[in-house]
Amino acid sequence: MDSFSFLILAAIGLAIIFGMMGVINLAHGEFIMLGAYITTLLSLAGVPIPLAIMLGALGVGCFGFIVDKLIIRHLYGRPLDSVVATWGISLIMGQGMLIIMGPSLQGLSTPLGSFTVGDINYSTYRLVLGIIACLLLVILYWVFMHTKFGLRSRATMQNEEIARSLGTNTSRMYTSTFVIGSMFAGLTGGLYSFTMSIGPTFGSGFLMESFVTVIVGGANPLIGTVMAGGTLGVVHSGLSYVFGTFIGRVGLLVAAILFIRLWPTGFSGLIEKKLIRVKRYNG
Amino acid sequence: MELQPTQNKQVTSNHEKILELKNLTIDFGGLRAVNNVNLTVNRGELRGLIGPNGAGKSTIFKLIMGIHSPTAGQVILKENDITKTSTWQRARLGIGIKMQIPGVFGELTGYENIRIAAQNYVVPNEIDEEINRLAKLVGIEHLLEHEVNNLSHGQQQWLEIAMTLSSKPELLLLDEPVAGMGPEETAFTAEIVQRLNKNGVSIIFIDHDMEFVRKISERVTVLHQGATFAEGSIAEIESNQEVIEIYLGSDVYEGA
Amino acid sequence: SDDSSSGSNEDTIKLGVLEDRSGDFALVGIQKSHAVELAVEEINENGGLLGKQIEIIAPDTQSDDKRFQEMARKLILEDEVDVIMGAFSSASREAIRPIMEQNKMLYFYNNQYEGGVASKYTFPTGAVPEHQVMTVMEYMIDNYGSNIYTIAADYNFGQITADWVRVAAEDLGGEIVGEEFIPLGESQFNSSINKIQKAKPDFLVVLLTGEKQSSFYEQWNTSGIKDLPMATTINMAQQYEHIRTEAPALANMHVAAPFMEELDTPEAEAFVEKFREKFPDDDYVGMEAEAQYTGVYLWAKAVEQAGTTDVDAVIEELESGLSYDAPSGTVSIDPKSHHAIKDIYLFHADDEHNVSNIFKWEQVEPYWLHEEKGIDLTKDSPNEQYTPID
Amino acid sequence: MIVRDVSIHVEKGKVISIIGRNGVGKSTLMKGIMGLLPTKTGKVIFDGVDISHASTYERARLGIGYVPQGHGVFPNLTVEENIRMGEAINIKKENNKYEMIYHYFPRIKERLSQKAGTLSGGERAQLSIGRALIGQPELLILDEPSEGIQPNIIQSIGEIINQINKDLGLTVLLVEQHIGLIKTLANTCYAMDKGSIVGEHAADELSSEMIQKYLSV
Amino acid sequence: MLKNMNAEKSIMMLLCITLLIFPLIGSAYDVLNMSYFLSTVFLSISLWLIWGLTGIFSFGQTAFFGVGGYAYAMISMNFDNPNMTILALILAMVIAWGLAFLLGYFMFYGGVNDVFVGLITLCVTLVMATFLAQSAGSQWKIGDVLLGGDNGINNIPPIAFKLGSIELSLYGNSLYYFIIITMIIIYLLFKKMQIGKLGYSFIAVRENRERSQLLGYNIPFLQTLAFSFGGMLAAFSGVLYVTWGGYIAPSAMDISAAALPVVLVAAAGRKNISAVMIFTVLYYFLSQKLSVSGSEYALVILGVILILVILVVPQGIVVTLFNFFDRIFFKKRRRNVNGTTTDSKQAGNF
Ligand SMILES: Nc1ncnc2c1ncn2[C@@H]1O[C@H](COP(=O)(O)OP(=O)(O)OP(=O)(O)O)[C@@H](O)[C@H]1O
Ligand SMILES: Nc1ncnc2c1ncn2[C@@H]1O[C@H](COP(=O)(O)OP(=O)(O)OP(=O)(O)O)[C@@H](O)[C@H]1O
Ligand SMILES: [Mg+2]
Ligand SMILES: [Mg+2]
Repeated sequence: MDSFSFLILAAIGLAIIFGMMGVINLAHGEFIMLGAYITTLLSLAGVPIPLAIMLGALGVGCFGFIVDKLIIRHLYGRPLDSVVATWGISLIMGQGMLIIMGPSLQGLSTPLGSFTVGDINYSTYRLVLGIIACLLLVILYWVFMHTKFGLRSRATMQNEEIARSLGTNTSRMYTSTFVIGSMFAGLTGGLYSFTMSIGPTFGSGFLMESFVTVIVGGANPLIGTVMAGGTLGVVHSGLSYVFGTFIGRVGLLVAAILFIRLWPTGFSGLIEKKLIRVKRYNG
Repeated sequence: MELQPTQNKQVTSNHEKILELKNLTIDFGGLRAVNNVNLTVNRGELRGLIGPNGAGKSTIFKLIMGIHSPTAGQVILKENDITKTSTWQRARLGIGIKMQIPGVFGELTGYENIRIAAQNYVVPNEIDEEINRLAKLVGIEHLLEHEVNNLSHGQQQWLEIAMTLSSKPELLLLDEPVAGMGPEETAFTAEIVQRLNKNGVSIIFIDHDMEFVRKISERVTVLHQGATFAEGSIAEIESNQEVIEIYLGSDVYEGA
Repeated sequence: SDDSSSGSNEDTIKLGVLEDRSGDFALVGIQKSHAVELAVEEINENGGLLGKQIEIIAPDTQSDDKRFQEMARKLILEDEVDVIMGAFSSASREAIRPIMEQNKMLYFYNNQYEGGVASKYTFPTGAVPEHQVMTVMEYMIDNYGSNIYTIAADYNFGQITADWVRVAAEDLGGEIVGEEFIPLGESQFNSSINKIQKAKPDFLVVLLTGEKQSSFYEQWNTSGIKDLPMATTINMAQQYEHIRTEAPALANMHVAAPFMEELDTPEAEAFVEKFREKFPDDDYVGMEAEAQYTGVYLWAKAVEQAGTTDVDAVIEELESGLSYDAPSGTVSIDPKSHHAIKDIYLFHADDEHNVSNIFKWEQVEPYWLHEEKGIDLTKDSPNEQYTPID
Repeated sequence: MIVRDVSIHVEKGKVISIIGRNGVGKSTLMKGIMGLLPTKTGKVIFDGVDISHASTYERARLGIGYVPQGHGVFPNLTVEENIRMGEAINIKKENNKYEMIYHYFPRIKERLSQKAGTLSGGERAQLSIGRALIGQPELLILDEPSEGIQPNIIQSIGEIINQINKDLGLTVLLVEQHIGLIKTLANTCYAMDKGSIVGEHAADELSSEMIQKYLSV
Repeated sequence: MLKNMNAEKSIMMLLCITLLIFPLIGSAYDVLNMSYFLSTVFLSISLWLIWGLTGIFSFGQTAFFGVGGYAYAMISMNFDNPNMTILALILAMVIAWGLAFLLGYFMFYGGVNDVFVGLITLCVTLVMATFLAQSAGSQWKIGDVLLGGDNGINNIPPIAFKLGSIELSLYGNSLYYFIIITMIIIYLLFKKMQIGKLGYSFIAVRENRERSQLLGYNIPFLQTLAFSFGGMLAAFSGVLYVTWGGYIAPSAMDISAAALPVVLVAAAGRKNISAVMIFTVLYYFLSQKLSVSGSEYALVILGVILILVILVVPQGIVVTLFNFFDRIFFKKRRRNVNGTTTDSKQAGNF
């Protein structure tokens, strides 16, 4: 459960930006870090926690907007160049934060206390994180699969020229998708800022997990991500608990490798095949 | 009935079969796109394959090339079962295909496109000569240095035909070779196809341009909902009431 | 390349510094850079060394081991420095140590570490397990009981220090009831915490390091056993987790270290005051800052006594058992191992993260290399790093 | 320069067609009208408004429907989602003509939940035309719509367009190679060569000689 | 003669000559430093081969870099004989080739492609790095040599020959010449390969796999071929690096080390080998200079430069320079082979 919500929340912003736009955002970790900083600073200033988290997400959303307008906008349809640019962005953000805020920031206590099952304590906040992860996925699924905006944005990413000639303001679609992705990265940062120590490299702890989850998820950024997060989460936490964290981490990576080898299009490819079957037989 | 196999054998000795499809079937989910199709093409034949949109024509080509593998049935090339052979090997066995959606390398030049297509079949020091010959043949020699993405739809179509020819196939599969071509270009294509056929290339083609079909084809197979619907000479087919109903429609446009 | 030591005809003495001021290790690297600046400024203000000013040459090594190698070579071959100090992580130290040996360059590693480096040119003046592990374990077992659970970072420092914990436990009658190693960069500890709860130890030894792994404490705070005593050799003293994490995450934590900002001796307080005056924005003055500062003074003293920056002469002086009254107390060089003999304090953090030094071991010696491995660097140098379970 | 000095005038409610050999610039001209390619000089005036500087999506929202050559569809969207994308140009009118589309293209209705990328060539073509019609454009630009479509459906496309042209006053700009379709649909026919208009005729005047003249290689 | 000249050729020739006489003009330190820059070029070339030319998006070239480095260290240190270092060099490359072949076979014959290859290679790299980082204990040794955990292995010997009384150890100038000459040879070989049958086969794979199969190309085979040789080249780079520094550690394989070659090759313009080589050296030079300055803004400046390079010169800065010189000195619009045409650089996919 724990591992699941971590993988999902780590991946969610990236899933939108990579899954929808094909932009490999190497600054994803730094976006998360920025969210954590904003949330932490606001909380330290006395802003209530939920509000601080929301403002963190919004702040990173705004930042994403600026980054998009200045840089990413010029790189639509050039995913390789965006690798270079986002790498540059990540260098600037990481070091910039170090220069501005120093190497560390006072962390905050996890809210909501803990509960006990058997003789083991669990943090309530962790449970809340799990619920939030699920909720976010439902919301995102709904937004991207069942609203006009979602449809247009998916269409734009597949064939920009045709979407444009069908009356979709495609540059706005790109921008909003990037901003939403940034917002979710910021949200993740905000949510985890209460459980982790805060510093300029805060985000790099999410990077590996987020990439693995998103890519194992495959082409469909949402369904795929959930399934990948679920499966990898079980593998990871199971192995970590029984054999220790090292095996857990290696197991996560090996599971990802084997999975992709068996289903070379990732989870969404697998699901789509199943779905077609089901639909045909039902209808 | 008992005698049929022997009869068939006789046919074989006269006309060597180049391609044989046996009970070919493929399902996509619950959709049976190709349904138990049997088709024999003899060496040197020029066979048309027509039928409504979504009848399964292109899918049959893909099955012949091994892009899809069939749910059931076999593909037999020159008496060898190639159902399990990989795509690239089938290409090396002498099947050339022009797909329905242009499959040119958009970011390369025309020259590079033909070169890639030809180099597996032509000795290295003749390759430039061959490229020029092919380009001239289809009339795109002036476009060889252009990036293919910048060519018009029709020009890409020509390029693709040149690429297909460069492998000197024994069996040529053409999926809608004249789509998007004007009457003059269509006629020209017909000429090329016929010439190739005279030189011994067996050809199966798909097209919706009945004038083109009429012009070059001796025998036509009509496919409908994945299954063979009718087969015969072009005249027979064109007068087949059912075919008119499902496919040809009234003749209002003829004679243009 | 021998002329690097004959810089006597130049008008400054060059001190090369290799510290990470960006990247993963900036947290400590910046403190250590500042410590050098402070020490050098003081020495220069007091007339310099051998009548010359000390010039610091300090590229930023960016927490990148390759960069350490590039920069070490540059300092030696191009800048022709007289001494090099620096490196935080053991990996970066190991990246440059062979270069120092190849070029006969005097090298100070003024940093707490897992111990065991025996090399003629290297002077590891920071705290080592003899200083920290044996002491803290003795205190913990005496005061809290013998069931020990170790959670350590899964790399050389963590593994070797955990080995030391095991050795100490054996010597002192403790028992290891659980041990887990966590890959560097891991920030999620919940399954580890569950395991610790199940094992019910008398105290917990935490040998985690790096910014990510300090997340352990907050997570331990919400779901761990509330008042289980903890012991460590690096946390608090080095990366001030007690400041960075909200109380009471590190309640009842013990660390044996030569120095923390909170040390209440007059020398320590004076040092912190000077440091804070020069660098008012720094978050903390930790043990590595003090060690670095002391390292500079030890070297300066050796140069002064040798009357030259010539490496062999300076080493000879250092091996003479040179000592210096550092902010943490008297520090002297053990000639046989090139490590330092120093006073060690036991620091304890309470519920509100107030830190106090509750115990003191005087002049703890780095005995291990000599006693267990028979090393005597005054005679012969193996240029190797030894570990306790070889 | 691919297209130069082209002036065509499309009257409301009329069907204008453009013919020309491969590569003379027909598609380029259409893209220019849609704003998919930048124009160096000249103006595009729609409904009396100069839209030369409007972006593509704004032009579309003014009521220009476009069926590109090769029938681009969104391969990973379902057929239904593809059609819904066509609604975007319809910002004023409410009811979309789904039933009409399904009526003319029954195959589309059968395949609503299939990924458009797996459709056959002709199905894709039908989808692309249906998608353009759904938003009830005032001007419909068709770039070789008959390509890959079976003969009897080409006929019905002719009928549909005629129908909508009559019923709703739809204006059509048609690039075609299929002379039959031009003849049934078009009022006026422009011939293009090497990027310029080289002839203008009433469609029923089109004779084989003329076709020979404009289309021969 | 001049007709066949273009900016790329002339610049590369000029550079070669400069580099060949560099030890005469630069100091010992400069030469040593340049050897380091040049040794990293092989890593970039390896990525050019598999990504730029063949279109395989590998995020894990550093895995093979590491394999090369570690294998060389293990073998050369287990035998205390200078001549064995040559064997170690060869074996290290063979091992990396074999591993890359196996991994390639595993992926490409299983139909794994595009970004999924990136994921698998990255995961393999991280597994290796994670494993090696925790291998500090004495149980982890091969022969007599400890893996050394996160601290890595040091005191790795340079490549050396000893024939009777002749003894040559590749260090300083001799290492430099070894690197520069192998580099020139490899460069010329690849340039020739690129316009030959094999080169075009790789390009076919890059441009469109489905279509190329239909033209008779054995895609998985070609992919595996390119991938395994790419792995070998990366390993060569790794060996050079360890002989240069005498040291290798798992950090050579962590996620940022893995990303750097990708960024370099992409920023240079991944389809042009000359550009990739030049840009790699420029980047290492620049980032070292910034690091030397000790400025806290070093990484910020580096980031800004990368972004500007990509925004202002989307084709890659070196390719743009080539084009510029072509126009000025050779009066021609550049038509490079292999799709690096003036107006296209980006393939939408990987
Ligand atoms: N991968 C797939 N998944 C699901 N359905 C598919 C797939 N590929 C093809 N089909 C369906 O199979 C049917 C046959 O397609 P095919 O492309 O063979 O038709 P066709 O005869 O070539 O038609 P056209 O004349 O329009 O090109 C179509 O209805 C198509 O939608
Ligand atoms: N971006 C471009 N750069 C250079 N030349 C181009 C570009 N785009 C198109 N062309 C050229 O412009 C000419 C016209 O192309 P266009 O696609 O408009 O032709 P068309 O009349 O639609 O032909 P078809 O009937 O084959 O579709 C072609 O010769 C093509 O090579
Ligand atoms: Mg078809
Ligand atoms: Mg056209």
